[in-house]
Amino acid sequence: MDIPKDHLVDMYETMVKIRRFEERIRELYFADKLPAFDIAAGLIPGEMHLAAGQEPVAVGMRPHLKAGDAITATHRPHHVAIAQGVDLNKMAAEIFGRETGLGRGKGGHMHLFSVEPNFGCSGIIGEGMPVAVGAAMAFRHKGTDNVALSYFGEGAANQGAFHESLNLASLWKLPVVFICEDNAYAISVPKAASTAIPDNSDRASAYGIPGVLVGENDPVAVYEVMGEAIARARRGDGPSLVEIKTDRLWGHFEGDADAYRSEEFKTEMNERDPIIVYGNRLLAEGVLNEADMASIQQAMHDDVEAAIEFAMASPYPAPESALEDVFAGRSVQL
Amino acid sequence: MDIPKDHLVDMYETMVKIRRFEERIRELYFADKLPAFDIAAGLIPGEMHLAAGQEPVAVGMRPHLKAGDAITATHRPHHVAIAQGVDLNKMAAEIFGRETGLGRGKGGHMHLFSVEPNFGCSGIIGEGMPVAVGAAMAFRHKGTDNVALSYFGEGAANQGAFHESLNLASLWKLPVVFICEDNAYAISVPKAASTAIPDNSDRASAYGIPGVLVGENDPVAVYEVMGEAIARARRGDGPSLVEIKTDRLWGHFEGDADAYRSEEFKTEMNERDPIIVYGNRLLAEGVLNEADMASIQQAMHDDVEAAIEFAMASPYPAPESALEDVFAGRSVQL
Amino acid sequence: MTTTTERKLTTQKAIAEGIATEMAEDDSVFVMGEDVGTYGGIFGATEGLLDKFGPERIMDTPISETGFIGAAVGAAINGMRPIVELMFVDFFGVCMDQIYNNMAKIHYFSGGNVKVPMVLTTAVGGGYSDAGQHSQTLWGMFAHLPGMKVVVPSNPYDAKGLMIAAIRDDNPVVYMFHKGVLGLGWMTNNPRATGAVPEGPYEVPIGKAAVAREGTDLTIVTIGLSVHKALDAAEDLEKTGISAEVLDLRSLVPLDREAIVASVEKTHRLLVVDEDYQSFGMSGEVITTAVQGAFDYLDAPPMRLATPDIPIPYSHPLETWALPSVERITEAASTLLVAG
Amino acid sequence: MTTTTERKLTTQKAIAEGIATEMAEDDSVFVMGEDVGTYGGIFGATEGLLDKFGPERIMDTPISETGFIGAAVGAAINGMRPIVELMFVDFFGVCMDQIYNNMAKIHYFSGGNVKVPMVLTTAVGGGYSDAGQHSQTLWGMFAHLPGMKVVVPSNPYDAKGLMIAAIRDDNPVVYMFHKGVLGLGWMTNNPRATGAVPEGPYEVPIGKAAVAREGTDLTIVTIGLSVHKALDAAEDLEKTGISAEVLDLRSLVPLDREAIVASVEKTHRLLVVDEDYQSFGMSGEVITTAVQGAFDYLDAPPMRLATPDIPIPYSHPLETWALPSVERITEAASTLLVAG
Ligand SMILES: Cc1ncc(C[n+]2csc(CCOP(=O)(O)OP(=O)(O)O)c2C)c(N)n1
Ligand SMILES: Cc1ncc(C[n+]2csc(CCOP(=O)(O)OP(=O)(O)O)c2C)c(N)n1
Ligand SMILES: [Mg+2]
Ligand SMILES: [Mg+2]
Repeated sequence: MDIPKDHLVDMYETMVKIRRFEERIRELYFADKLPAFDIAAGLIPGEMHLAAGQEPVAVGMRPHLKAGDAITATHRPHHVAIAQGVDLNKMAAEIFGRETGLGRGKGGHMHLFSVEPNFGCSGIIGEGMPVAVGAAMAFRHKGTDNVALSYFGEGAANQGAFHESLNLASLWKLPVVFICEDNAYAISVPKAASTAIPDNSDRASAYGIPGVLVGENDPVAVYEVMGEAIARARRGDGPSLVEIKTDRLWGHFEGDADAYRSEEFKTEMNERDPIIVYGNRLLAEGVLNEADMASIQQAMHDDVEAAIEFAMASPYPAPESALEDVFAGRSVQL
Repeated sequence: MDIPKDHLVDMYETMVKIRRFEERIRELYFADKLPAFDIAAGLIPGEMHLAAGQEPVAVGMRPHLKAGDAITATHRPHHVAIAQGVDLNKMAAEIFGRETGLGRGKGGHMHLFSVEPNFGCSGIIGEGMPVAVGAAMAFRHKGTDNVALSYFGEGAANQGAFHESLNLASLWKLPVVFICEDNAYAISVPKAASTAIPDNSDRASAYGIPGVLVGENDPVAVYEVMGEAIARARRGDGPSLVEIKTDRLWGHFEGDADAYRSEEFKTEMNERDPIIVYGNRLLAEGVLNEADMASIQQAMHDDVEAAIEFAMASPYPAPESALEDVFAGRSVQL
Repeated sequence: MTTTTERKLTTQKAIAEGIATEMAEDDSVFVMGEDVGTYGGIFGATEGLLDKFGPERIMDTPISETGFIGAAVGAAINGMRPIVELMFVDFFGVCMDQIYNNMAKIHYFSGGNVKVPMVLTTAVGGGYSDAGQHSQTLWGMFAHLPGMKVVVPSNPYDAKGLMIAAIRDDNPVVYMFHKGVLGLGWMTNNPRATGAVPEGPYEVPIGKAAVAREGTDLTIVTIGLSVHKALDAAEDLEKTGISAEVLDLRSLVPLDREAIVASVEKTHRLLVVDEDYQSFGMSGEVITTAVQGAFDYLDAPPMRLATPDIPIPYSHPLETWALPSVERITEAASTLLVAG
Repeated sequence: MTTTTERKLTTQKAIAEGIATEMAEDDSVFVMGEDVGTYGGIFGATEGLLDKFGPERIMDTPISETGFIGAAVGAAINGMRPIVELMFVDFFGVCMDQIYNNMAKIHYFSGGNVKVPMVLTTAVGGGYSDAGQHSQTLWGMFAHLPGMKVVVPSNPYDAKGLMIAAIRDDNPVVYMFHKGVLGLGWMTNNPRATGAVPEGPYEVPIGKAAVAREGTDLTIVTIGLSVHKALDAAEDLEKTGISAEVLDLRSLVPLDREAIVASVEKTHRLLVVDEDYQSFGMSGEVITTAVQGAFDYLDAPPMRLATPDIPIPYSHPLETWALPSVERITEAASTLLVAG
């Protein structure tokens, strides 16, 4: 496939931005929790699920999106949100629990909602899958050619919502692309201990839809497969299921001792870090040179830094504002 | 396949018994509700789901069962319960809401539970499927070679519980046989409006287990397929999914105007009534003669009549006994 | 309640009419659920709508409640106003995550940026031997979980007006219709299941209780079918010289606490009648509201008559005994009158 | 509580020890759930058990809660005594049908012929910014639905004893452990999260409240982590001369109504502290119990301090403000003392 250069570069830039964002979150997450780790303490309390290593899964669809396309993501949402172009300042502010955040500090890192771009995520496994089906219904009703993308982990593929969503989307021939991020683990449980067959993409036949396996953690491979799946959905030919083999480089959540994965496994995994591999390829193919890469690095770091600064400079919400936003138009009465 | 004559006859007898039982329930259900049908009134108030036409699905497994095998059935449970040998008197008494019933009148027709034989059913679509998986786990833990059979309708095959149960059973290689009774309708919704592919048996591949389609509503065809599936489970080779095309001759529940099925469809369906078809075949093949059939008819009618009489002669439970049996060993305090 | 027309409808037809009225006005309203199309809804809540609006807007679904209720959430946040039917409330267990964790919380999580304007309709209630998985009301549970409004009409006028208000509301509304107030041809019905209903659109405001009957000696607070039982009991009580006020809550979220307190301040005695399970539910909440709001007015401890904490039994004598009845209400009211 | 040993354990280790004790005695006990094996349970409730009992009895599951909780029901009615973990109670929505309609009702439907001896363990509670889908307690909802016992230990001794009692119980028991009382290394902990625990098996009876602290001026009824907040508040109150009695309910089903009434008869004033949502839940039930059982003893209307009817917010200042706190309890108690 002949991929426009700006797409190749855009994907690389976005990968770098994602990684940088998560590195910074990670630093700040631990900054004031050590030496005695306390999940409730610090600048960023609570659970933190980072997606380092899974960037290809997120950026591969990016060049194919258009305004209004909907995405539902998971408890591990940052890479996808950034790839879709969710406002980085507001996203950072939400993670830091600030009034200027996407949800005024009410949602937090697992509950990022944006109207433009059309993004949502959730803390419950499989919860976003039916929502994507519904977004696609709305597009059909309104007569647009928008599509809905639903991200989920390989662990989620054994949740009932997976089955119901794929059946509905196929039955009604809706413009949805289901994207399984197969990082081989659901917390500590390896895929072989959770899934009766090796590849979830083979489950597509249970719904009469195309199932495609992307065997490499490579943005270009993802780009190609997602291009076809999104185009198919956009032209009204119905949903697809795409499974992408990827790597979660860090623990399930920050603070996870990650003792369930062997040291060899982790070493091997880190050696195939997709940003390094893809960057080397772009260098080798002459798409970028060392100087380009350095300036991308700088630009992305700057974007991230600006967002983090915005967030940290933003005020916390007033405590009593906890009572607002339960219902549109009124506060809860105490 | 060479089927022992007593199996052929046993299946016929059981089909006749099931049909007679449901005919009598149906008569008595309407007896004191007419002319103005009132669901809450009469000898048998409440919803009533009868399985006339689906007898082959139930009797085909019967000769392969052994003591201790577990069955979970659906909201339409009588045919399966009778085929497994659930005490007909206690079952009738439960349906009539009597103290002598399987559940002392607390469960009713959708909630028949028997310890010996090991039978249960429920009013929620798909609810029995995980329960069968758990029964099979218990057999494994206890080291028996018992199997668990899980019945469900084709409508249930789009409920999340289906997916989770099949995956678990396959993953853990448990002795379960999943039996889809495909009567082509879920209340008024035809299969094509609910299921993205024609045959649920094809969904077996999503779990790496055998999927077998029985295309005729014939006890012998069911017998053969179930024989293999049960034997496979019993010898420790794991679960199977069997789908059987069958017919629901009457409405979804009694009182259903059944306006969503055309008159032609209903006429054709009644013409292929499996009891008539199978009876004619046994006659033609010389397995039974007219006299045998008459005496079977008589014997089964007598069994059913005895059960109905037992039920109707039994007392109603004392009203306050409603408070008993919530917890083993104590009544609820008002 | 003043009515502007003498045309009478059953509650069931009033619900369907409420939906039709809004669908005609607003293209973004559509209906999804099991058997809502050809069948018209198992309890007739969507009767006639398929013919009027076609299969694109009246959609039969597979038995995939998580899937299609979740899809309604997705459609709602993308500009539609779905009405989605959960056939019996008892089935909530297969799809509650989409309801309570998603539908009810997205507006909050988004800090008010994302609205979820949808109506979840569902049939509730027992009394016809449908046993423990088809006879519950469960409204106490829905009301306990934040982020969704919960309405329970007891008559045709309210049914249409609350449906229209629910569809127009920018928040998720759980609309529970009790089978016993629908006026279905195949169920014993209270005469009040048929009543005057204006032809055009109108709203009954969500969150306002109605005084179904004025009285001075005690207040009976209730909802759904039990409103009618309480009204029947009040008639019996009147014969013995007891004047009962009957308050029809009409919605549990928001709960009209002012109306409860005002009535108890007037009558000084409170009986709560609830078809839901007794403990940890509506009856305790109403009593607490009265005790906290009108402590000094109470002449006797508030009483409650609810379904005991048991699964709803199948057999007719058991179920009849377990659910609140006119006789029990009358009895409880009489006891309450001499207490304190 | 008298203890027969000085050996100290955290609540988390006490839970795991309770399970291990019974597993060693009874072959039919086994554990299922997400990450209960190698990981030892996300909150450590099954720590060390995989090594002791092997993967046949400590089974990691896929993320299929309906599947594996339903399987536990099937195993229980076929002679096993499963312990099944729902990682966070907040996830109940994907599997509640198996819990409330199946596990909790089969014994009743069968007229007592089929027993369902199983324990559903689950982590509850907030306070560490895990937001609205990972911070709820929801015990009021579980207690509202009939057929399951509901226990909530607040300390190591009770945790082990209630676990053993739950495993031995012939009924389904929902065993809710509050993350804040577990004594986990990675969470701020109350000093009482570590305490003396006897080595051998013992039972804490299900359905008996404990007087966590005696007092004479008011009764604070609560459960779970809030027991500790109430005890801390009681210490503060003592400094101002107020003597608070703290009642730790320990179980909601059965609810020890006698203990509530007895304490209110003694102190004449009641404050209920509940980390669950305020309306239609535990606080209303406890107040109703007190009002009905001790009406004439009450010197002031009972108060409640609960999480308001909002999703649990993420941001630290919002969450801290929303959940019951020592300061708020102290304040409420002081207000209550001068009321009436
Ligand atoms: C219904 C539900 N069950 C369990 C969990 C707890 N949980 C959170 S993430 C996770 C693992 C998810 O694995 P996978 O889907 O593969 O996504 P990954 O974390 O690998 O990105 C689990 C079990 C949950 N959030 N929701
Ligand atoms: C979870 C759930 N959803 C919906 C229903 C209502 N309901 C009862 S039977 C039925 C149709 C079932 O169809 P199928 O599984 O094909 O079985 P059949 O009735 O044809 O035997 C429906 C929708 C239910 N009982 N449970
Ligand atoms: Mg994974
Ligand atoms: Mg069917």
